[in-house]
Amino acid sequence: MDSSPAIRIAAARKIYGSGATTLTALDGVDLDIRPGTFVSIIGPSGCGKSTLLRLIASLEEPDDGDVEIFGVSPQAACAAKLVGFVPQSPALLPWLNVLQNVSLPHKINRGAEKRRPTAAAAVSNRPATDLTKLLHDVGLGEALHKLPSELSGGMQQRTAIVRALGLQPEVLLMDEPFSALDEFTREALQEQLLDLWDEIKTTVVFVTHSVTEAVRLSDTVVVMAPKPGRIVDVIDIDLPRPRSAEMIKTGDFHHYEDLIRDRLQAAWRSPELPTAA
Amino acid sequence: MDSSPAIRIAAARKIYGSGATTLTALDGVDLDIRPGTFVSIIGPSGCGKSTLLRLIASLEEPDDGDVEIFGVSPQAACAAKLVGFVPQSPALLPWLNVLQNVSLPHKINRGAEKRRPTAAAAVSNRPATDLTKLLHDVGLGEALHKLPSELSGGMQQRTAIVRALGLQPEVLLMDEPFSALDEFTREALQEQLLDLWDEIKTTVVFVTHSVTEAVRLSDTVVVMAPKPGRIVDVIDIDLPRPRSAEMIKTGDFHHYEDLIRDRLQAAWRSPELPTAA
Amino acid sequence: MIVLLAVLWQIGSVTMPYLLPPLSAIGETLVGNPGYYLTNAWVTLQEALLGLVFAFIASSILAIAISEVAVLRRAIMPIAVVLNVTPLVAIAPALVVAFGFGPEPKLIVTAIICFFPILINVSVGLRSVPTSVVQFYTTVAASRAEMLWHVRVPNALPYLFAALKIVLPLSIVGAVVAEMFAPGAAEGLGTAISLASSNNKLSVIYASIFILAVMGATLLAIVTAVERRVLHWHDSHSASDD
Amino acid sequence: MIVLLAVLWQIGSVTMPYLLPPLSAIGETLVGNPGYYLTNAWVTLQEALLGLVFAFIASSILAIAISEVAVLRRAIMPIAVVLNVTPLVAIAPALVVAFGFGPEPKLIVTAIICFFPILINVSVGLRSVPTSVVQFYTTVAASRAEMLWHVRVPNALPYLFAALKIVLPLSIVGAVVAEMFAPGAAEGLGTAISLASSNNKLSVIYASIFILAVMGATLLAIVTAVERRVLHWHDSHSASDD
Amino acid sequence: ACSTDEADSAAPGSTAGSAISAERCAENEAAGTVTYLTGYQYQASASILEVIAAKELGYFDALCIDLDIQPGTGDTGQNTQLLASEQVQFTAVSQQNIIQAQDSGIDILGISSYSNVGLEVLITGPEITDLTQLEGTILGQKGELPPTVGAMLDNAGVDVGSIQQVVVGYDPSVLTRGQVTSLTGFISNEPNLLEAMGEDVTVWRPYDEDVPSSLGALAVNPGFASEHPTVVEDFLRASFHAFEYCEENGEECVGYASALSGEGYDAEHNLKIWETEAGIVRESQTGDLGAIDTANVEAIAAMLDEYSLLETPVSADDALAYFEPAFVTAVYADGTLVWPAP
Ligand SMILES: Nc1ncnc2c1ncn2[C@@H]1O[C@H](COP(=O)(O)OP(=O)(O)OP(=O)(O)O)[C@@H](O)[C@H]1O
Ligand SMILES: Nc1ncnc2c1ncn2[C@@H]1O[C@H](COP(=O)(O)OP(=O)(O)OP(=O)(O)O)[C@@H](O)[C@H]1O
Ligand SMILES: Cc1ncc(C[n+]2csc(CCO)c2C)c(N)n1
Ligand SMILES: [Mg+2]
Ligand SMILES: [Mg+2]
Repeated sequence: MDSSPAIRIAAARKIYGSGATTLTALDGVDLDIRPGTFVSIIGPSGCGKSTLLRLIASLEEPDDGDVEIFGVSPQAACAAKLVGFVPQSPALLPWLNVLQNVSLPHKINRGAEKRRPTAAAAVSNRPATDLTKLLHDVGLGEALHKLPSELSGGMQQRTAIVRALGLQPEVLLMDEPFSALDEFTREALQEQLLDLWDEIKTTVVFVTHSVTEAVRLSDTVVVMAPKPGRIVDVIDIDLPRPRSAEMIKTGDFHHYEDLIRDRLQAAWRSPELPTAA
Repeated sequence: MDSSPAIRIAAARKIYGSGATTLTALDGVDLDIRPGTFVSIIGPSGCGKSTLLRLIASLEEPDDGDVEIFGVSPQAACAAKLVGFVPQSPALLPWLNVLQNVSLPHKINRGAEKRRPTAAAAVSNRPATDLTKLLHDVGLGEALHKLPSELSGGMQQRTAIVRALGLQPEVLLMDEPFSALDEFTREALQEQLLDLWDEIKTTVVFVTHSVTEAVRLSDTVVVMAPKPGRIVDVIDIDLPRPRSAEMIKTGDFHHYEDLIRDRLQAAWRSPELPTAA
Repeated sequence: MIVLLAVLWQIGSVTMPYLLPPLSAIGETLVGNPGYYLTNAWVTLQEALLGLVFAFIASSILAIAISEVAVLRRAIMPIAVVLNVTPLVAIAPALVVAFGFGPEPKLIVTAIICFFPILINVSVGLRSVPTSVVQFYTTVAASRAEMLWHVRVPNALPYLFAALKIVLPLSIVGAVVAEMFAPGAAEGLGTAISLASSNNKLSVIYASIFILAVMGATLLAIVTAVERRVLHWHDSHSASDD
Repeated sequence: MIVLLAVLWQIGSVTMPYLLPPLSAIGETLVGNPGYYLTNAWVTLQEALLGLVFAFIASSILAIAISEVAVLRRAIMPIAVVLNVTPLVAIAPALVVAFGFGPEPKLIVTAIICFFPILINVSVGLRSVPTSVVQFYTTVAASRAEMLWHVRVPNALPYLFAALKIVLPLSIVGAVVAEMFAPGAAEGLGTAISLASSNNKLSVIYASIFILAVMGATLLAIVTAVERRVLHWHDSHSASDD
Repeated sequence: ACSTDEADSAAPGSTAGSAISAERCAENEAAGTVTYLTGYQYQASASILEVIAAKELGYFDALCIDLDIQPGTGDTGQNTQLLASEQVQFTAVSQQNIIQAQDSGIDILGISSYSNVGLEVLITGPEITDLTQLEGTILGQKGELPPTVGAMLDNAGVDVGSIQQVVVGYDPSVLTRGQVTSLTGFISNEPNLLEAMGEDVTVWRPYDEDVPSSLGALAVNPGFASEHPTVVEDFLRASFHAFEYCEENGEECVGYASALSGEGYDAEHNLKIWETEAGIVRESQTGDLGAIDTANVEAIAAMLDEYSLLETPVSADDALAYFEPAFVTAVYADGTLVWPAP
């Protein structure tokens, strides 16, 4: 592994709207993510998590500051197909069935490998993924030929996850990927995600609202606060891996959970958030 | 309160598709929900929870069996505006801002009161809701005039919640309403929901993936299993209300959580669900 | 681009003088007699817009009718198709016999020409509402009228604007063709063109077409500007390069 | 409905015999000489469909061009508008002068008539892709061509089908008008209509229009059926009453 | 060999090249396929019907001319364009059209004309006995008031400005239904139609008010004429020959046109058109059939000038230069058509 960061965000600012309705979605965001680490982002609804992810995914230009992936621009990283993105809404193509939806990204931008920056080249050249197997693994084995409109919400979300995982990306950006899944499906997918991460040593940025999930999965948890959207805390999770179901019940684990909840609550107390009655 | 059920589902069956691709989304579902109770539905992704909710909301016709709300058909109940529905995807109108989106249902079907069946008439005639206040309460005070495309995922979801709550419905059907919200926002909204429920004595059917949330909020938790979609357990939660944050840490509470997790896991073990690695 | 076209035209006018008049001749007649063109253009424009308004009202109502009531679709569509495939130049003379020499025949021809694109586009737009949205408003028992007005109609706007872009220039063609073939016309650019063509005044024909093109482009620019304001919420306008 | 129209027509044909021929006369000429109508219909249909195919290819390519490259939009749209507002009956003769008595002038007229609705509808459709979908495919650096082919084009299909429904009947009108005004046409229903109108044979005119209407309705029914198969995934086809 | 594909439709007695010397036949064949554009569809008018008949009777074959007939739309301006662009070699127009085309820079050459009686007329009910009665009434026309009709009204002392003009279609019953008081028309068309409907009308001919005009003029592409003068002569020869034949056998000739036209051809009415026009041609004939009356050309030019219908005024000599009477002259010997050709 290289010591230069996989993702580097420096003094990033993002402003939506103009004039009277200006909204500072991100301000002064600095974040370096080492290659192969699993980073969770957690924060109150509307604090800018998705915006940050979109910035990394080259979907927004920062109004100020810099974003780099493996030393190149997000655009260049996407061009080299280094990035796997699970958007907050599944964004499936309604005319393609599940299998076609997850296969399409492979048919696109085929010359991508050549464009990989050297910093990420080491981890290329893996065997192609078996998408059908991956779909079976997430419980969509019988839905391969269904259209998105025939899927439940959770099934759509799993399709979007497989679509990104299938790319075996160097950088995996996931925006609340498990929000529509029941606890057991979620746990199974967490396992699978960790296995994959372990196997291909990918860098994961994972937006979640579950503190437990963040602690269980992450090397680092980033806590964000709104108004303006900013990073208020970066907490390294020093727990051994693999983290079993039992570990979740240990004091160390609870310590981290409480710590993050604490920071989160502070962030959440920022003005104009829901008032508990 | 009347002893006749607010919602009565008898031997309901729902089949999607035809021929070789038939899928039994619901089979032999029986459920009676007393007026004013808070019922959660929990079950693996794709087991038919949303389908069941859509059946109650008059959005699907059962292929077999019966659904009644206060003794009348779901259509008649909707015609009387007894039903508030929070769909799994927010379904906001992109050309209306937040305030307009939550106000529109009030402008629609104005003569609804006259059509209320007698069983539900007692609870009519409440003062009109202050939607702006409600939006402030859920943390959307500064987003009143934003279009859906300018909202974060969680903000869209909160808009959809307010849109349903604002109707002060006799029957509130919520499909994973808090899935895109952080823990604290979620908790605040849970409080608000319980307050409202307490105040207007509405009947709530609440789909969730969070066992804790189900136990915390519900009088009854319904556990569903897939293939075919069916009810495998109906668990009454005999815990006193209000249920404070402390109660969540009590043994009684954990007992219910464990019980439900247990049933859920059994349901989840049904064939063809994600395989934990 | 425009320069290129002008050069091509000039070459054409030298090699085929019986077909294309020199640009200078077109310019001369335009500059020499601006009043003539402006008056006629104004007449044609009025007919075009009035006919379009009728077509818009009629086809919007029918679009709503056929997208709401399946029986009406089966009854109305064949008639609409008949109107749409009838070569208007063949029936324009008959219209005058029925409606006299006033503006009616011209408005009818213009309206018939504009009618079908609006009908089709709007009826598709009315039915293209996301299922989840229709479902929500079904749970509050929105009446058909409410669903239409609050949900389907705004949802059809992108399709409506596409139709308007198609139909605004068409309305001008309709008015011109009506003037050329619907008896009773004594003014308008269509009349100017048919007079000029029976007198071999090529430069007048092309000057008139030039004015028509300017009118069409202006109208199109206006709808496009209105669309941009009205449809700012639509995905077609979210692209930054727009 | 049809019965009602027939009755109205008969009343009209009695009160205004110079305007509407009796239905029986129309029926007689149709039954008396089916070969004549079929041959001419076949000629017109070929011209219409061929012209449509050209228009379809040209306008699809241009729709892609203008929705991808803003500069091209500014260059091409004005020209498209000029084509769209030019009264074709005025230039059909010129086309014959330029292209002779062959099928070319007729195909050009038909193609020009069909061109604009496809251009507008398809270019709106290409730009109406949900932002979230475009964003996902941006992260895999889909090239413009890939985005087009895999995302934008399928997304434009509902708009394209709406355009086809507008344009199939139009193509028939285009062919007919071309036959009427481009000299040299010796066949086709347009020729039949202008011959009949020069001979005041109202029944032949209306018999030809009847055949045209049948052709238009048939073509429309075919697109609608194809649309139903191709667009089964689209919201406009999810309604159960569809 | 001459075109053979129409051989089976040739009338008896005419076989390919049978009416022409081999040498002249070769000259005519060198022109290839020659196209003639009718004035208005396959209407049985003078300058249309006899050409159709000549072809069907095999006269063109007999003169080694491979003739293709295209139906015109009635737009004379278009006919002149097609002629100038050499899409066609011959077309039927009027002398006035030829001068106006030249004025617009469209170079075509007039080669024949059947009559100085114009095609365009004004029709009124019988109650109109003097054209001045039309002042303050409605006049129906087909796009514009024909200049000859305008000149007629003017010559008759009518204040044309006081007449309201409306464009009407081709159904002449607008007149008898009282929607208009007067109606412009074609000398052989509306009057016959109205007569067939049993209506009584008065036909006002500009010719009778000393307005110069013409009927059944033919024009040729000048380049073609100078390259293939024998084709021009023999085209006229065959047409005039057929004209004489159709005067005797009107029904047969109209039958040929009807067959070309198909369903919707009103043979009865067209026969009347033919008989009317052929009658006018003979009644007003001044020289050989088809010969150009140069005095008439000069008069038309003067009339066009007088009513400012030209961009640039023409002198009589200019106008005469647009016509070449020699082609007609060449096909007659002592007042009889030379048939067969030399
Ligand atoms: N419109 C439809 N057509 C065909 N099949 C459908 C349709 N809607 C749902 N299904 C199928 O019905 C089953 C139940 O779907 P449903 O949406 O009710 O699940 P759910 O319990 O809400 O799941 P989740 O927790 O993922 O939202 C799924 O297998 C789904 O594929
Ligand atoms: N396209 C946009 N135009 C204007 N404002 C926007 C836009 N997208 C996001 N915002 C605003 O930016 C802020 C941050 O949004 P973002 O989607 O990043 O939040 P989030 O942290 O992902 O929230 P959630 O947990 O609810 O998904 C919000 O206040 C939102 O209203
Ligand atoms: C006798 C006679 N009647 C009519 C015309 C020709 N005419 C010229 S234009 C036109 C309308 C075509 O659109 C008609 C009918 C003719 N030459 N001779
Ligand atoms: Mg988000
Ligand atoms: Mg669901």
